[in-house]
Amino acid sequence: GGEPVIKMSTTTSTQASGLLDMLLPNFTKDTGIEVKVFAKGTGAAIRDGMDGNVDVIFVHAKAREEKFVSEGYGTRRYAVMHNDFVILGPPEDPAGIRGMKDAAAALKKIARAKAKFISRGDDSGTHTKEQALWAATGLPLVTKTTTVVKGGIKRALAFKHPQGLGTWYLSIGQGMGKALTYANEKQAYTLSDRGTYIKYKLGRKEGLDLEVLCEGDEMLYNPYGVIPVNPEKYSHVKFDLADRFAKWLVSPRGQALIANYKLLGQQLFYPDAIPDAK
Amino acid sequence: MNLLIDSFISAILLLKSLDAEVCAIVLVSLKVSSSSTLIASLIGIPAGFAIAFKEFRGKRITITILNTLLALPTVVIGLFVYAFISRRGIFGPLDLLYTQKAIIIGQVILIIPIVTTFTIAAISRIDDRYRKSAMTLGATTLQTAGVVFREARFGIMAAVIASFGRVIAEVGISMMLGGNAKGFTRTMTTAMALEYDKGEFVLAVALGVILLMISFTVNLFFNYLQGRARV
Amino acid sequence: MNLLIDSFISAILLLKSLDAEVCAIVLVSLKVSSSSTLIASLIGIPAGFAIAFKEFRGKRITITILNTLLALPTVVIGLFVYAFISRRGIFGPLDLLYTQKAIIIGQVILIIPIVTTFTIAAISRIDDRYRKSAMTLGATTLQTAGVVFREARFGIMAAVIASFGRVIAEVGISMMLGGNAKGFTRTMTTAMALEYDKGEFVLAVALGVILLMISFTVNLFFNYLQGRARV
Amino acid sequence: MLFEIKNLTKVYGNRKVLDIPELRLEKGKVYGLLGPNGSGKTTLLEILSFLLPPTTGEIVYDARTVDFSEAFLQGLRREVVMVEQHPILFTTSVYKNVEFGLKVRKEPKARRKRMIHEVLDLVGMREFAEASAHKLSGGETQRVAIARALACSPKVILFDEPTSNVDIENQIAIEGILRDINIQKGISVIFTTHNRIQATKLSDRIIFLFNGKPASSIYENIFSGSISTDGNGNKYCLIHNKVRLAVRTDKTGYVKISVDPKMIKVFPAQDSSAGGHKLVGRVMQLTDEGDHVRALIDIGIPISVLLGREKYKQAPILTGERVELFFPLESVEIM
Amino acid sequence: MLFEIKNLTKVYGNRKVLDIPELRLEKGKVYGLLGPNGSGKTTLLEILSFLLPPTTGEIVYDARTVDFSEAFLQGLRREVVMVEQHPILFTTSVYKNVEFGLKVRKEPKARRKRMIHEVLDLVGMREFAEASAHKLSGGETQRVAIARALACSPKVILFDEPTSNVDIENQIAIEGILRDINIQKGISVIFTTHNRIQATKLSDRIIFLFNGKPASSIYENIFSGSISTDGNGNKYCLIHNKVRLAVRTDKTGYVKISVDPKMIKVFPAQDSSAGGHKLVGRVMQLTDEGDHVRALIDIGIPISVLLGREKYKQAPILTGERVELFFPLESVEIM
Ligand SMILES: Nc1ncnc2c1ncn2[C@@H]1O[C@H](COP(=O)(O)OP(=O)(O)OP(=O)(O)O)[C@@H](O)[C@H]1O
Ligand SMILES: Nc1ncnc2c1ncn2[C@@H]1O[C@H](COP(=O)(O)OP(=O)(O)OP(=O)(O)O)[C@@H](O)[C@H]1O
Ligand SMILES: [Mg+2]
Ligand SMILES: [Mg+2]
Repeated sequence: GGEPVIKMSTTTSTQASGLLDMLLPNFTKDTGIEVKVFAKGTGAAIRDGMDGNVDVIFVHAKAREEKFVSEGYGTRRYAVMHNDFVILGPPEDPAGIRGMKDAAAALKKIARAKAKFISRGDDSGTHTKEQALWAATGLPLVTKTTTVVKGGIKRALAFKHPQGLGTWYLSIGQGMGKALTYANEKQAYTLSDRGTYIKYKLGRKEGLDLEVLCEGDEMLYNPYGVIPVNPEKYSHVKFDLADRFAKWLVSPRGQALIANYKLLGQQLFYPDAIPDAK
Repeated sequence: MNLLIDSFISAILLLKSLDAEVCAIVLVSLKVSSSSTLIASLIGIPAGFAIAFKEFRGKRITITILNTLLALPTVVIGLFVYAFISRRGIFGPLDLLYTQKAIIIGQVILIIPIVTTFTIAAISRIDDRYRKSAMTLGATTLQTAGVVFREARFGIMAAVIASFGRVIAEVGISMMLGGNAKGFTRTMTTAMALEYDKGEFVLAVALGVILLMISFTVNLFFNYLQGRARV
Repeated sequence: MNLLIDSFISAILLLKSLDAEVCAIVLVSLKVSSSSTLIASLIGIPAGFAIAFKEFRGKRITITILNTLLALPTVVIGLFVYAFISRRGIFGPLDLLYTQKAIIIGQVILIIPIVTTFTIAAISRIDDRYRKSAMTLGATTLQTAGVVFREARFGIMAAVIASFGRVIAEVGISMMLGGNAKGFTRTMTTAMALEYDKGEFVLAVALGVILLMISFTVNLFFNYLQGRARV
Repeated sequence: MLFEIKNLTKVYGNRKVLDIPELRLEKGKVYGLLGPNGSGKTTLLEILSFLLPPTTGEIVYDARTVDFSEAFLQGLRREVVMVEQHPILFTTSVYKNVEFGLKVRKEPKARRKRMIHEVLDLVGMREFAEASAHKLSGGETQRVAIARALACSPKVILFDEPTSNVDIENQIAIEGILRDINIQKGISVIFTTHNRIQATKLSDRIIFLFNGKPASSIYENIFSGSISTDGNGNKYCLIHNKVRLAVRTDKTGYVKISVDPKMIKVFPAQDSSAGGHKLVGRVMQLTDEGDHVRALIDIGIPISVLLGREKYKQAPILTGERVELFFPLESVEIM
Repeated sequence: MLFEIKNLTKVYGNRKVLDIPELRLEKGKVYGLLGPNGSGKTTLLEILSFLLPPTTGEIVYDARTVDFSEAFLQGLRREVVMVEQHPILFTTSVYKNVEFGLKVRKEPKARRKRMIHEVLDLVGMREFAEASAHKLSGGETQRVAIARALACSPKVILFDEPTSNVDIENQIAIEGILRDINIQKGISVIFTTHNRIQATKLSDRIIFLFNGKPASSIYENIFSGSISTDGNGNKYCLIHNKVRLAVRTDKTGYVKISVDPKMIKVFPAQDSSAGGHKLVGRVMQLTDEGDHVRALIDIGIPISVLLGREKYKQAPILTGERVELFFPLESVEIM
């Protein structure tokens, strides 16, 4: 084909929220570059970049993104936008956290009440954030490690959770949408990004019997970054085009499009490169 | 290639450590898949016999529909069962969703067409004289079916083995209806899917290697059964 | 129940609108699954014949291994193929990952055991006199196989139909190796998985209904072929 | 009455392979069923053993009108057992094959064992009890199948060509069995055969089937030939391009004929064989049939002739001798 | 030489079902293969038609030593065709069944058609050309299988009990075919049968198989019986609980015996049948066998006796007559 095409791995939330469906056609219109999107778990998306399968990644796990760049897989992380996490729960709110701002305190109350809590448990950005929040509660945590071999070297994988796994704390190892469905079925608490929540709550006939009970904490901030894959690692990547894409995202045009994107009348993402873009 | 070697070593490590979590997952997998294979066989084999033996209007279209159902996607089955057993569904009060029972229900629906169509295929090629011999010697319909079953046992066994393989390797239904809850409904495949999503490919394949080892053991057992049945 | 009715209506609407996107997805699905079924049949059927006919040491263990491979999880296949065709793999330079070809490779691996084991099951029950008759009448090995194939055609056809059903309903490999890229590698099942992820259950099931309609049409065609072959 | 059949037909596609207006079979008799290939013998036996429903017609078995519903038939099949033309044995041991009918009838184990050994002895297959049934030779298979049916001790046994693959010694044994079960146990027997001598020897009555119909004509000396007219305007039938028989018919071309063996006249051969209608042949075989003696005479084709015993005693013909045959016009029937 | 066999054995499990130290079959001849059930006839034919490898031994076919590799055998199978004991027809039309061997031999289509009609005519199955082969009756199937083999025009045809299910008229036709292909086309024929008369009539040489071995003893009058001793210390064999024959043997218990039909003496029955060793019987059948006449005499069991033609002519016995038989001790062989 004559048209230049680049490949991008991203997390499911950017695709499922509909953001990319709005952004990409505009980008193609502006530059003539087409973007093939592969949506998957954050971990798998970063792996795609490390294996050189794509030209650019667009994810939300800041620490891992920075590691990705420092290990030389990516050229540079462009901070694109953020959205925020919210703690959801059943309308009856058995743990009584409605209206709380302090997320760690809210989780602590849930743990004390042994009210059902659904954890994504999939090492995603959301799960990483959840583990950080639990650490902040000061409750004793259980660390579970698994040993695997990579490149002949043994490596331990750690996974933290509060006591009570399997009783009130359920780790389901699935994506956001599925975690919401699960929490809804079990009428349990969970941590979710606002975009997926709005989509499930308002975008569907089936609705969702869960409400935002805790929001607004600094710690609930969820930044997204875009990173072109380093051509020094993989000579075949289309760095120029990928870099143009990244730069377009953080350009006033890209940032304005993000700021103006509304799902069911609600703003989902807040531009980070030009915070007051309109 | 490294991936495979690494995974193999990791699988051995996992098995050696007799990790309680891994054990639990393996047990859930085995329990769920053997239950659904058993139930589907108990339904599908007699159904296959009935369809193969009886001459009735719409027989060919029945077989065509069964063949169509071989292409039933797990997402459809998952959502279909979900619609019934979710909180809002008719069977909501039974609180089946996200239990092993829910997985079994979905998997049974998944493999009944496999068991049934291959039972039909296995039986329809059995020489009709077996049926006639049994009947003239005074066998009841059930006893006659027993004779034909004996003659077709390898074909039917193949159907059961394939169904077992299908469910133990199945991920969609287990994920949607079981919910992959750690310690309850996490099976080998849902665990693998999770590790894959995390990007932990080595661990995913290591679990796969364990799954294949288990499947191989089960098949050795089937093989032993067939060997005995050969006499 | 509402879910099903809604989905059905949506499926009809989708089809009526002849939505270009839906058409593209259906075409990709059909192309990919028929290619893999065809390739797997071309490999698996002859392999089944060879295994069924030849007497060799390790025949039973070969069959046991094939039976084990019926339980090959899609994640394992996906990662296995990934290890070869990802940019770091030996075949990285071919740039196969996230193409339809990659899906086909994975699916072929998935269903070769199905085609092969059921070909073996179908053939081993065919009266040995067919083989002997063909041979004494002067047939070559290939012509003899042709005769046995003719006699076993319903069983083998069942294997091919089951394989087609397996791949057209398959999601794991398509997702992992195809990447679900819109317009390129998005199949009916990956689209369903996406809609499901989005919480669009109605749309997911609607796509499933379309998939079943297509599978039904394909099976009507198979049925027609069998009807002709019966003469 | 064992069987009373009325207006029985069996139709495959558009071919009526069986068409029996009426047939009555008595209890405790031995019936021999004869007929050319495809005349419907096997089909009739399968219907009489309740394995195949007829297309139309009524069957009364032992005063019970047969309705072809599975539940009803299962009861009847306990009384009527058939041995197929090419029997198939279950892929297990010979012993278990014979055991099947007994297990189904819930015979106690010890009795089963005794009965199995008994019937296997009868057909000379006792030493094969533990052999794999499906690896047996043709004749061995046939004999085990007979034993399997005998073990059921039914009221009626139908044998479809029971000795076709059986060796000479066991043919005698099986013929003996047929007679014995009939005489000693009163079991009714219907069997088919292509061996006329066997049929005459064993059966109380012989039934001929021809094209699915019980034939009025004698099922003997059946030949295919073609009708032609000679120089004198006389019609004749040319058989196998060898033999000419004078006939009276309107048909032309290819026909099937049967020659009544009782109407053929036999004379010692004169060296000057002038007689226009006479044919010369050689006596191949002479068989005792009670009131009659059957002579098989080769005149290019083998012709069967029935002679009255008295006539034969007075003027015996010898095997190997040359004789002259005269075929009256009435002896040849066009079918 | 057509076949030269040396030290051929076939072993199944721990049973040697075939054991032939030496056997030579000439080209252009008709061989009849006789033997009891399970004696190895079918096994031998399958080996001779290169369908079954022997366990040990050497086979030379037409001056070529047979190595049992598939490629080599495929060439030989084009020359040697076998008709199985229970033939199976491909599930297609009769026509296509017969066409198979011709297609494989790449015969042009027009020639194929002609040949198919020709062979179907021979076996009287032309009108069934378009019928579904697997729905035919037993005898029809057997005849089509014969036609299918004939169509291949091989150099050797092996027939395994070719007329076992065939009706009387077609038995004659098939016997004629066997003779004709041998005489007119020089095709070598080997066939098995349980019909002694058929074997004698058709074959240039008869081979007896017994327990897998070509038998030196005469394969006739074979009976199972048990040895006992009477009051005078004389040994006798009791057959079927009916007949006692004096024997000289060391064996006891259950044995198989064969009685040489040439050594039995026949006398007209005296009303005072006092002679100690004599048995009374009734003549059932007399058959012409060229130099000899075979008499089948019922003495409780059917006994076959061979009389010299001259002796028979001088003192003819008649069917239905009562006669006395004398069995010299040498006539009875214990096997
Ligand atoms: N299922 C069938 N479909 C069509 N035709 C059939 C079927 N079964 C039998 N026939 C035909 O019906 C006729 C009678 O068959 P049947 O087997 O009763 O003959 P038979 O008298 O037993 O002959 P044989 O002496 O050869 O055994 C045959 O011509 C056969 O071809
Ligand atoms: N595959 C086998 N495994 C074991 N035994 C076998 C096998 N095939 C044949 N036999 C045995 O070998 C012997 C010879 O069989 P074969 O078929 O050659 O006999 P036959 O002379 O043709 O007998 P018939 O007159 O009954 O046809 C039989 O006793 C049979 O049981
Ligand atoms: Mg018949
Ligand atoms: Mg045989």
